[in-house]
Parts: sequence; structure tokens; C-alpha cells
Amino acid sequence: MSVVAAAEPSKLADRVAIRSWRTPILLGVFALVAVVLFAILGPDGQATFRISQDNDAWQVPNLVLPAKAFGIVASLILVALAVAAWLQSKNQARVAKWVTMTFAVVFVIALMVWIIGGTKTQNITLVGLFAGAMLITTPLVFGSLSGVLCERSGVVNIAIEGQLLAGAFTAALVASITQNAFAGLFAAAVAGMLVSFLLAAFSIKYVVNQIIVGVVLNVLVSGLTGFLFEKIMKTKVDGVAIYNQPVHLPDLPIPFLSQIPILGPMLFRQSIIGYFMLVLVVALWFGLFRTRWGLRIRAVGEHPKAADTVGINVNRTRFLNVMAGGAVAGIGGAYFTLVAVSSFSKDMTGGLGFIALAALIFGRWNPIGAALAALLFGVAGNLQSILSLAGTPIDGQFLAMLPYALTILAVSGFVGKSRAPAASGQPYVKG
Amino acid sequence: MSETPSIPAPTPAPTPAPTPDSKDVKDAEGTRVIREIMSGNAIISVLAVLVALVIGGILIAITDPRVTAASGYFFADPGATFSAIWASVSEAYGALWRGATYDPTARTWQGQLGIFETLTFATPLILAGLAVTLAFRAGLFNIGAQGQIIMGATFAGVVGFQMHLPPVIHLLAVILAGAIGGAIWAGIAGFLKARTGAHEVIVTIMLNYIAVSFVLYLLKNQLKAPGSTNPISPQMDANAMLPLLLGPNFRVNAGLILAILAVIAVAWLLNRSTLGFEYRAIGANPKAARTAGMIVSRGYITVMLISGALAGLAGVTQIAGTEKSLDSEIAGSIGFDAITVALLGRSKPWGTFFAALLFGAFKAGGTSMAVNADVSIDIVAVVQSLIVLFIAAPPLIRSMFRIKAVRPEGAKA
Amino acid sequence: MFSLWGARMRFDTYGGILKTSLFGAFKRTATLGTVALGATALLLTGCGQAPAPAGGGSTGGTDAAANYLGCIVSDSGGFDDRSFNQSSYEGLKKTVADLGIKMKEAQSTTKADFEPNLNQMANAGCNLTFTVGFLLADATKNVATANKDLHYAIIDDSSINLPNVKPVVYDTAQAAFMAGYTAASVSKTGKVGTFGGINIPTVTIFMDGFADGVKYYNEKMGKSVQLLGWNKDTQQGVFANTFDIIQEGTKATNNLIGDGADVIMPVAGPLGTGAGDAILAANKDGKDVKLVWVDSDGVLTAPTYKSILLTSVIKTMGEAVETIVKDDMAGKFDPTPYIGTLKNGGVALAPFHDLDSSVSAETKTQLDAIKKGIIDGTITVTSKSSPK
Amino acid sequence: MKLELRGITKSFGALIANDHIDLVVASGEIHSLLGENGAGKSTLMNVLYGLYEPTAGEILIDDKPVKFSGPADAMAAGIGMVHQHFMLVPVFTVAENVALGAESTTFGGVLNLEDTRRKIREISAKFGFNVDPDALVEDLPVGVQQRVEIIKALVRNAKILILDEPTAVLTPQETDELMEIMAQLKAGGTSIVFISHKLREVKAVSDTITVIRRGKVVGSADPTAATTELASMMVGRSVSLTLNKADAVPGELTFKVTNLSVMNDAGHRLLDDVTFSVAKGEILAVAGVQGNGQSELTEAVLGLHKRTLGSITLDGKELVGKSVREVLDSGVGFVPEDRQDDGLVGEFSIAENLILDLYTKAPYSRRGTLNRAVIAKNADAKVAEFDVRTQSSQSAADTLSGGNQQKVVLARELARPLKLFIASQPTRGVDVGSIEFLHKRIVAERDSGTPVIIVSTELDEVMELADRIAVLFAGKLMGIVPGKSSRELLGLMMAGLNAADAQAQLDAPVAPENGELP
Repeated sequence: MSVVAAAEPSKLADRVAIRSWRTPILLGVFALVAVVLFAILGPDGQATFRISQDNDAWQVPNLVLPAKAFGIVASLILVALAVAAWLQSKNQARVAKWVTMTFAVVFVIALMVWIIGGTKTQNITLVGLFAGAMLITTPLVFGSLSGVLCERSGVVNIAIEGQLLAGAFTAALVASITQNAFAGLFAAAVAGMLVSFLLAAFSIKYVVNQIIVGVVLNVLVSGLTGFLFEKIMKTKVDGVAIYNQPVHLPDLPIPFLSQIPILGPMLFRQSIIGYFMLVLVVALWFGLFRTRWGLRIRAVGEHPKAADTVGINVNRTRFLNVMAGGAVAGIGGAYFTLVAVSSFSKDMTGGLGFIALAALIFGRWNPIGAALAALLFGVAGNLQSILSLAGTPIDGQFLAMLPYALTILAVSGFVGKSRAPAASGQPYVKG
Repeated sequence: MSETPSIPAPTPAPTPAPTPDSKDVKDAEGTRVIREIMSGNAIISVLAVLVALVIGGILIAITDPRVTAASGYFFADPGATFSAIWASVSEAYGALWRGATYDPTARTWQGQLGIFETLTFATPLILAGLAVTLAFRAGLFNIGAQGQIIMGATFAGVVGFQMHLPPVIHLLAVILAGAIGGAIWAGIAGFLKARTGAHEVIVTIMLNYIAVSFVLYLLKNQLKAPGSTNPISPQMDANAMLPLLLGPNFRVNAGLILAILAVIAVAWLLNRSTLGFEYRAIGANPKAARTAGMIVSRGYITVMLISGALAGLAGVTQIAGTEKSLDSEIAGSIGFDAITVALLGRSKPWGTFFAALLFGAFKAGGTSMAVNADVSIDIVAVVQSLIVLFIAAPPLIRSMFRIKAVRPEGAKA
Repeated sequence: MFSLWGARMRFDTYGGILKTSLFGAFKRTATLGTVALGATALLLTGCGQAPAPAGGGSTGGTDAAANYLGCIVSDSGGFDDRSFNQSSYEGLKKTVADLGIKMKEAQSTTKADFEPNLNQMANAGCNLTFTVGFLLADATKNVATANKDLHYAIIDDSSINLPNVKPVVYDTAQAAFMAGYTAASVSKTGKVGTFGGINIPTVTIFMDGFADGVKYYNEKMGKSVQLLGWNKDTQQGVFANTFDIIQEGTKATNNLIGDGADVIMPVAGPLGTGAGDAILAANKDGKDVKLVWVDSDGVLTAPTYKSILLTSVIKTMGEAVETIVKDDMAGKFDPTPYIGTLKNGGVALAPFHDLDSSVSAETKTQLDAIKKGIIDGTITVTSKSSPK
Repeated sequence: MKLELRGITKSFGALIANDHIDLVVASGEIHSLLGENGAGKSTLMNVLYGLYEPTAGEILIDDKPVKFSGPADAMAAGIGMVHQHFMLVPVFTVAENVALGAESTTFGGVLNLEDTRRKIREISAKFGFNVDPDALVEDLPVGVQQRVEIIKALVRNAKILILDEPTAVLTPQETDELMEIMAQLKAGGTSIVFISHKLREVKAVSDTITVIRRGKVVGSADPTAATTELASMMVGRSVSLTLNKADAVPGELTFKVTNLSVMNDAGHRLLDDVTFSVAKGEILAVAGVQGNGQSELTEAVLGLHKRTLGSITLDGKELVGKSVREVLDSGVGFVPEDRQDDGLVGEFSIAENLILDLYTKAPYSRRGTLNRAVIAKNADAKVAEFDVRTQSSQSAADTLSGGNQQKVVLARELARPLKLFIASQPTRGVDVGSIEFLHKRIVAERDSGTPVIIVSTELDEVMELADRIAVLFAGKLMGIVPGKSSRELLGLMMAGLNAADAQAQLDAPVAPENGELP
């Protein structure tokens, strides 16, 4: 037998260069846009990025860029990168990752400079942009982490919106009744788990399609919280809605760290929920990719039958993960009423649950990726407000569309490939 | 494990059969869903509605101050609690029923005939429900009826209030424009699904939001009524309106006829036509459909176009039937209700029709309930979503009723 | 809970546990609700403030009043918007308590609800129905045309010309002018801010007036206080694009504070509370930012923020509502539009309450002069959105 | 370790998959479970592995009754299983897959993969597996994946190893290697349950053979028993293992494939420069281990692959670049390899499935409208002609057995006048009775003058049907040999030798292992 070369099929097959021109064309188009907008039509003024706030301990000087000059330089770099991509496509059939990444970063910066150079005041505050974004980012992160937990174990969670809303409502109600913010926080986690319980029960036990259950649960929670809001929360005593006056979780700035420009106000002047978020992102990442717990969850989400054959109870794993996801999203919901604002209002989550879903996909089902995507969406959302403050000629509605449009591009594969856990959305029925 | 998991593999995994269609062929999850949705029976549906109403009734009762007051002295006079519960629930559901059908207490004879309000509400629900149903049968979840209604209404509106055409022609142009508007919006999702494998659920959800922003932008600029600063369009031309069926006293309009025609058309399409055969095959087993020579990607695109056109027609019945002018809330919650309508109708055209009638009745009755029994209309959303949950899980309903049958004594003790 | 699942849940026994847990869950919710409501009921009776329909027996009730039905339909903001829906609603409730009439109410969630809600009111035989907001104009017109024997009053719209509809509008810019002046006078940073819910006339009229007030202060005092968030000339500014999602108000306010504004007027209904929260938080961090409330006197409707409430731009809707009801009951319904102005007291600047000391005597004197000037026309306040 | 099954019964509703099965596996023996597809072998092993709970009966290990409520219990009891479809997570590394479910951890559940890697290396060294613990499973060839499965079992200290149809995906040479491994394991004291329906393998490797038919043990046999005897035990009646077919009368070469290559998106050649032609009235069988380009070949003909180079002509007309519909319309009948995935719409009725690629044609439809009466009539006729066992032609296709489903597909594809007939795995998972029927229909189609291509991984089927045999390896054509070529020759070609080299090696004096197999 030794004569026979035990050749393996995949190694024998020659690789043929299949050139995809999509990336070079895409980059080329954007480079062209850059040349026209940033260089030729670039505004003459300067773009000022304010980094420190006036009462910060360390004052970092403002970053001032001459808009047009910067636009010219940036568009030249972009053109060069597009050419590089074209050459790479021609020679190696694949555009190196650093090219597209650099392109994206340079384009975004140049776009910002161009937009800000074109505004009336020609300056924005970076700390305001990022710190303000946390208001949206925090619940988004919790929502998307809930999604990570569920989808990594194979259950699609469209009900994030409902979990956030249930958390926000319950936190407000319980914190008002008990006059204890932590009781509200705990109750919010429980409320999120209740929604999760329905999701799990119907999709795992009764094998109802997960997307249907999720969609319907959102309607259910919206109706239920709306109804109870009308019936309970509006009850007023001496003009005060006593069931909608939640005690707040205090901000706990960390000494020194909170003074770091931009990062300080963003990350280290938060309530306990904010710190919990930071811990959770890292812990979930570590848990998923470095521990037994995570290995098993990922196995269940990728190939439930394989997990079953090595003695992992697939449906129990899913059940527990969905429940945990509910608790996480519930806490994210509590952020609305215990930190962000002082009372519950109907449908106050306003579709953030769906953006969280988008962040999850954008972040490629990875806790850290999802958190960064949530930050991106949070910043995009705040940018609209910041830019209208700076007097931008760009209509706010277009900025409002940004996260949604980005998400469509992401799921269409224009912004990197994302691969969902293979068994996500598929019920596991033994046998 | 050595690499950081956040960095995806540099090359897409070599899959054995990578063909243009392999992406859309991959998720045949629609298959099982369609089967499970369609395989229930009428009894389950009736019981689901019943159980949902009971749970709704419990919510109404426990949040009624009269009930809570009476329950305070429950042990002294339990009868008071029960009569309070009865009063509370019967008042609410009584108002619901009267509002949806016939209300002898209403002041005018027009007002008494709530049934026509039911039909008015049902009209866009039928069309949007059909949109969801049709896509569903081809294996696609069209969660985007909301956005498609908005775009349909926008297109219809542009023709309806910015163009001035002779009677009949104008209305036909409005209807056509609405269908096109919806079709374009849904077509985007269909196209991306077919070409890139982008999941239509995510895309249509995102398109819903984009549609709202887009329309708000137009309403602040190009489509704003002259002389007004409100984000609301001018009124439609009289020629562009769907005629009222029963005169000016009732809002029920020719949109209902349009909707019924659409039901017949979709029923024919799905059950009798080769195109429908193709859609059903794609929905049930895209790989087999592809092997049998059907072009799955084209199927996805065309079915979304038709589905979007139906949703666009729902937008037409809104703007040219009841609302007259365009604003960003033109779709109300029709697009989302349409999903539950389609599920309740078991993704069959006539099922969708009757489900839409039921939801129209809930809507008409819900208003009456809110006004006359002071029960928030939100309870309707609760009841509707419970109905769908129960219908989607027949074993739950079955086991619930078995429990009751098996242990009546236990319940007493 | 987790350990409980872990210990008990096996695939085969799973269904049973699930079932009991599911219904257990329902039961739990039910008890929770009952407990909460028990508490509610207790508190209610304890304070002697029973809900509206029960108020029929209060003072001044006559047979005529007991048969008179006053109704109100909100726009999609709902009656808890801490803004014009709420003011009108509370006005009607107060009228109910004062006159002993009956009342029905309906909240709309979308535009499609307007006409059905109004139809239900007509069915119920409402003698007078208040419709709140310009969005209800079409619906009000339709229903009023179909029910010529019933009376309607529409708030914040003057487009309807029917014998049974009374438009009620406010030239809010006049009072907002005074607020703008006050804000400019107390600003230490030289920047004041405003933002709106949605770019619509009932919102921007406040912002226009505020802008004029700031400008007037600068001209008069030779200062250059800047207004952030609104450009009267281009009619562009900061908008949250919602009246519902409160945290958008917090966000916008944070951004205004970040840009240095220290007096902020949110014109966004419920989002005002978001603004208040942001200011409270910022002041905790050592800032000194003040809030200008709109529609109602914030010290009364949002007492949480009284420590930062400089003043409020008031539309006295409650009084208008009561007057219209009284007139109607007396058979004196009059469809000519009511325009609330500083002159007739329909709009006003609220007292400074807790922050009275932060407004200088000079400013107070000036404000009196401004009020007179606006009333007699020597000072003009212009807004594209002013009622004509 | 000794394993005993006593009176094991497993029923799914009305269907009894296992009926009072008794089985004893002695310590250190290779015990083969022989049976047709669907005889209940896999169900039995799933019961043994704790995946199913038996309806009745008990399992004894070393004479002590045990009860498994899940695979974890079975593994703890020393039972390991290599499934027919590998139970490996494709995006995991070898180490992660091996660790899964039996993870070594440090403090707080943190994975200690180094420990797993060490164990893998140890076992690899012992059996000469040559498995890289850090390779991604999805990048590994199936043979290596199988070894990963065996490592998985060994890491868990399996004393009884169940191998479920392990040779289905292997070349004859890889099969030999597997048998060596089995012998080594046996020598180390591991008992092995070997499940197969391939008589030769069973005979070659077993100590004991138990034959199962329709869920019941029908007897045991000695490995020395005659092949025909085992076959008739397995099938339940005497079967003729050879098909009586006349010699082919090849006509004109109407179907030509020239320099055909198929690429995937990453640029790998899945089919590499293949050239051959088929004449009217002959059957060309394409042999090869699964995954060597056969699927790509048939799919390329049908027009399912975008990245296709070269030429495919039928009656002189080019097929490359045509749509599936156009290819079908030009007279190609196509039976896909996976009938449930590609051949049928399960929830459609038999009648609808019978027009799945004909629905646009008269008389089934006219101007876009289906003619239901004609469709129903056609269905009844086809059901009768092909002896489809069903209550009604309006029943859903997924209510049919595998054999009857395949009859529906064949009935549909043979309904038209054909210029080319392609059938992939025409009898996979089909009962013996239906196999004979299906084979006869295929030969009949050949005899009517149609060029026929059969793709099969079952060497028996290939040798039975083929007039000529083409062997694919790694996407390349290893050669075309006459239908009566020897098993050994085909085996060598399937392992990657071209026809000439393979023949040369066979003619060489030393050919040790091959000679042992009958």
C-alpha cells in the first residue's frame, strides 16, 4: 500500500484565482466621492474638535484642522488606497484587510472634518459626542449581550425590545414602590427573565418559530406595559405619580480615571449599571471563548446534535442562556428608568431593541464586537443631535437613518462577512 | 482558540457547493413554520381566542379599582368582589362587542352601526395581512409591511395631491402608484436576500425605520402642504379618493372591495397558478425548487415585489380611504398587526381575511371600550398577541383544556 | 431559580414543570398587580381623591350639569405628556370637579385613532368635545360636520371654520419672549439653549419667541448672549424627533450643556423631564444650569425639578377649557377662535418660585415693561408659527 | 468489558423500530451488526448510547443492569460512539471538539486545552493518527475527522466503541486502515460494535455477526458464512445480487463533457479538467468516494454552478451557461443525490411532486393556470405505473418511505422523452425490493437508447449497472475503465491513481493487503 500516495483531496485541488472586483470598485466609488466632496467642494473653514470640558482637571487643547487642506490630503490617501486595492485584486485576488480598514477609518475622519467644517459653528465637542452616546449605548450593549447569549446557544432573540421595555417598566414600578433602586434593578432582571421565559418556553418546548415568538412578545410587552402604565402608573397622589417616581441609582465617578479626557466621562462616571456593563462585556467574552461554559454554549449553537452526543443537555443549555439573556436585557432596560431618565413612559425604548439586534450582527456575535457596534450606533445617534447643535446643513433625518442603513449594508455583506452561529434559529428536537 | 475569536477567518469557509443560490437555499426554516402554522384546526383557533380573552379579562378585572376595593373586604362579602369582577369585565367586553358590531346605546343610527367601522379597520389589515401571508408562503418573513405601507401611501399621496387628473384615471393612478411604492420598498429586501443572502427579517425591520425618517424628511420639505409648517401633506384631490361605499356617514370605502379582490387574487395565485406553485415550492424546499429549474432568487424578488405591492395597497386604502393626507404615522400599527393577522389566518388568503375582520373588530371595539369602559386600548394588543402565541403552540392549548377536564375536583379544593 | 431548573429539569419532565411555571407566572403577575392596586386604592381613598367619573356629586352640581357630558381626545402624546394634552386634560378634570359635569376621555396613539375616537365621543353624546392638537384638525372637521348638533373645541389649530367648532390657539411666542429675556439675563456663560421635540409650529413658536427675547436682551443691554439649538432665520435647530423617548431629551440637553449653555428650554412635552434629569446630574457635577419649562408651570406639574426651574412659559389651557364649558352650558357657545395672548392672560410667564433670587430686580422691572410693550404693540414678537 | 442488551424495544408512536432485541458483545470482540438501511441498527445504537430511552428492555454492562438517561451516562459507563454523520462542530478546533463535554479546566471552569492537546498527541502517537490538535475541523478531510471522532471516544476511556457505518465515507484503502485501527483497539481490550450493511467488510473484520431485519434479530452468523447466505438473512428472502441486463448497444456519442472545471467561491477547483462522453444506449457509472467532485459534476451539467469552465454538449448544443430550466427542457432527466433535500418538496402532495419540473408545461398548466384535473390524473397513472405504495396520490410526499419517494422522483424524471438521464445515488437508503425495481427502470431507459450517467459511492451498485466506469478523485478524472473491471483496480483509482498506474500496480508481484479481500 505504501506506493499509494494518501493524498488528501483538499490539498490536491489547485486553487484558481477568482478575482472579485467588488471591494476595489466600492473603494473607488468612495474615493471618488471623497475627492469631489472633501477636496473639490471642501469647506474653507476649520473644523474644531473640543476634547476637554471646561471643568476638567486636565485641559487638552482643541484639535483644529483646516477642513479643505485636510480634505485634500485625506482624499489623496483614499485614492491611493483604492489603487492599492485594485492592484491587490489584480495580483493576489484578494484585498488585504488593512487596506479596507484604513480606508474606512480615513474616510470616516475626513467625513467628520468635512461635515464639521461645513457647520455654522465649525466645532463639536468630542467628549459630548462620546459621553452623550453612552445614554444610548448602555442599553444597546445590554440588549446586544442578551442577543449574544441567546444566539450563541441557538435561539434568535427578536424580543430584545420587549425585554428592555419590561425591564424599564418593572424597574420604575418597583423602585417607586420600594423606594429602593436596587430592588428595582433586581425586579427588572426578573422581568426580563419572564419575557425570556416565554420566548424559551414557546420556542424550545413548543418549537414555535423563534422569530414569530419574538415579534409577538414585543407586541405583548408593549401592550402589557402600556396597559399597566395607564392603569397603575398614572395613579396620582397630590399631583405626583407615586408609582412612576423611581429612586435613581447614583453616579459613582472613579477618582483619577474619571478625569481622563473623553474616556473618563464616557466610562468612569457611571452608575453601577454602567460598570456592570463593562464587566459583563469582558466577562462574557472571556466566558464564551475561554471557559467550559462558553465552549458548551457555542457547541450548542453551532451543532446541537454534536453537543447532545457528548452529554450536553441542549435544550436546558438554551433555556438557561435565554433566561440569562433576559436578565441582562432586563438590567439594560432598568438603565432607562433608574439612570437615564426619571420616569417610565409608554414604549420608551423606542426601537432600541432592534438596533441592539443590529449591533449584535454588526459585532459578529462577539460580546466585544457587539459592544463596539453599540458604541458606534450610540455615537451615530448622538452625532445627529451634536451636529444640529453645530448648525449642520445636513438634514437630521438622514443622520437618523444611518444606523439602519449601516445594518443593512452589514447583513448584505458589504461591511465584512458575518457568520451567525450555524444552528441559530433552529429548534433542537431529539432524534 | 489560539486566535482571537473576534477576528473572522480571512477567507470564507470553503463550502462544498457554493453557488449563487446557496445562500438563499440555506435557510429553509420557513418550511417548518409554514407547516406548523397551517396545520392547526379551527377549534384550536377558537380556544386560543377564548383563552386570550380570559387572560385579558383577568387583567381588566385586577386593575379595576372597583374590584380592588371590593377585594379589600373579600372575606366579609365575597359576592361583592365577584360582582365587581363581572361588572368590570362585562362592561369592557360589552363595550368592545357593541363598538365592533351594533351599539344600541349610541346617539345616532350611524353611530350604532359599529360593524362598518370594523370593516373600515379591517380593510388595510386584509391587504397588509395578505402581503405577509404571500411572502410567508414563499419562505420569507416580511416584517416590513409597516415601511411598505408608508412608502405605498407616500407614492399614492404624491400622485393624489400633487397631480390633478380626471376622475377614475386619477384614482387608478393613485392605486398603481401605491402598489409601486410598496413594491419598491419590499423589493429592496427581496433583492438583497436573493443576491447577498441578507436575512429579510433584519433588512425589513431596518427599512421600516428608514421609511419613517424618509417620509418625515419629505414632509418637511417637498411634500409639505403649502402655507403650513406642519409635517403633514396637502389633502388628496377628491378625484383621487376611494369612493365611500355607504355615503358620508360611514368611513367604509371602496378599499374594502379592493381588499376582497386582492384576497381572491392571492388565493388564485397561491393555489391555482404556476407562479404560486413556484412560490410554494420555494417556500417549502428551496433546494428542490432550484433543482426543478425554478430560479429561487428571482422567486424571492418577485414575491417580495408582489407582497410589497399588497402592503402598498394597504397604504392606498389608508391615504385614499380614510386619512386623506400623508403624515409619518399613516401606517399606524397596521404593519405589525398584519403579521399577527397573517399568523392567525394560518397564512391562507381567506384565513387572513377573517383574521383581519376579527382584528378590525378588536380595533373598532377597542376604541369604544376605551371611551365607554375606560379600559386602555393597549389591552387589545395584549389579547391579540396572546391569541397568536396560543395558536402557534397548539399543544399548549390542548394541554390546558385537558388539565381542566381531568382535575375538576382538585380545582375546587 | 437557576439551581432549581438545573436540579429539576429533565427533558421528559420538562413539559410539566413548564406548564406549572407558566401558569404560576401568570398567577404571580396577577397577585403582584392586585397588591399594587390594593395599595393604590387605599391611598386614593385615604386622600379622598376619587377618579373623575365619581366626582359627580361635588359642589355646584345641578341636574343640568349632571347631564352635561364634556369629552376630550388627545393626540398621540397622550394625557401624560406634561404638556398641552395634560394641561387641557387637567383643565377638563378641574371643570368636572368644579361644575359637576360628566366626562369621557380617549387617548390616541396614532393619527388613525383620531376619527374613531371622536366618533365614539359623538356616539356617547358628548355635548362638547375638546380635541388637542393640530393633528386632529381633519378628524375634528369631519366629525363636527357629521354631528352638527354637538360642539367641539380644538386646541392649537385655527384652520377649521365651522359653526360648531371653536379653535383655541395661543400666541406662545409672547410669553416665550419674556422667558428668553429672563434666561439671557441670568446666564453666566453667555449661552442659553433650547431644543424641540419635532420641528412643528406649536413647538417652534416657543423657540422663536425665546430667540427674540434673547436678541432683545442683547440689544437692550449691549450683550451678546448666544442662543444654541435654534436658528430663527433658517428655522433649523436641535430636535429630538420624538415626543415619547424621554432619553432623547436627556441627550440633547447634555449636548447643549456640553456646548456651554446654562439655561435650557426644552419644548418637547415629556422630554422636558429628560432635560430636567440631565440638568440635575450636571449640576451635581458642579455646573449651574437652569431649566425653563413650557406649557404648564413646571413647579406644579414637575415638582422634581423645582430646584432648577427658572420659570415656565404657560399656556393657561385649564382656564380656557373651563370658560368654554361654562359658556356652552349657558348656551353661549361661540365658534370664533380664542387666541391666548399676554393681554388676555392666555399665555404668561410663570413666577420664578425657588429661583426668584437669581433674577435681578432690574430684570424683573424690565420684564414688566416688556409685557406692557408686547401688549400695547410697541415690542413685536414675530413667529412664522403665530396664529393669524 | 462485556455488554448485553436484553429485550430492547423502541417504538416511535405506532412504528416499532426495535423489537425485543437481545445482543451480547463479549469483552474484546468485534461484533458486527448487519442489516439493511432502516432495519433499526442505528436506533438500537442510539438506545445503547443513551440518546433514546428504550420503551422496554434493559442494558447490562459486565452483567450489571445500567440505565442511561443521556449520552453522558453512556460515556461514563465506558461506551463511545462514532456516528455515521460526524458529531463534530465544524468551526471548532480538534482540541475543542475533543474537549467538549469532557473538558479539563483550571480554576473556575477556565478551559485547559493544553491538557486536551497532550491527550490527543498521546493517542495520535499510539495509533499513528497524525492529527493536529489545533486544526479547524471544517478544514480536515473526512478520514481525519473520523479519527478525531475515535480520539473523542478514547479520551473518554471508552471500553466499548460503536462504529456506525464508518466506511461509507472512506476509500477502500482508508477502510483498510480503519480495520487495522479496529484490530489494534481490539488488541488493547476494547470491544467494538461495528454497524454496516456491506457484507465484505463485515466478513473481513468481525468476530461475531448479528443480523437485524425490520427491528428484529433474525439470527447470528459466523464471519465465514457465505455472502449470499448473509445477504438473504439480511433481506429476508433469497436475493439475486446481480442484475440481469443485456450488454449495452452503444450508439452515437451524443453527450460530451470537455475540459470541465468547477470552482468554489474561494477559488478551489472542485472539478478539475474533466473530459468524457457518453453514448446513446450505455450507462456510464461515476465512482469515487463521496466528496471527490461527483456532486459538482452532475450539478454542473444541470447548470447549478456559476463558476464553470469548459464545455458540456448534448446533441451538439452547449449546456454551460444555460439555466436549469433550459437544461431540463433540452431533454435532461435528473435524479439528485439527496432526494429529500433536492428531489422532492416534502409537504407537497405526490401529485404536485410529480410535476415539480413540468408545471409550466401543457397539459399541466395553461396560461399560468394549473389544471388540477390533469395533474391528478397524471399522478394516479404514475403511482400505478411505478408501484408507489401510498393511500392516495394527494398524500404529502414526506409520508412515503425512502424507496417510494425515490420512485416518485424517477417517475417524474422518466416521464419526458429524454436525451440524457443522470441519477445520483439512485438507491441510497432504499430497501432491497425497490432497488431491484429502480435498477430495472434505469436499464430500461438505457435500452430505449438514452445515454445514462449513474453516480454512486456504492461500488456494488456501480459494478452492477455500469457499462463503463469513470472514477473521480479530488475532482480529477482518474480514467474510464470497462464495466467489468476489478474491485481492486477501482479501489486504487478511487485512492488517487490513474487507470494506467493502478493497473501497473496490480500487475506488480507484491500486492499484499488487497489480496486478502475477496
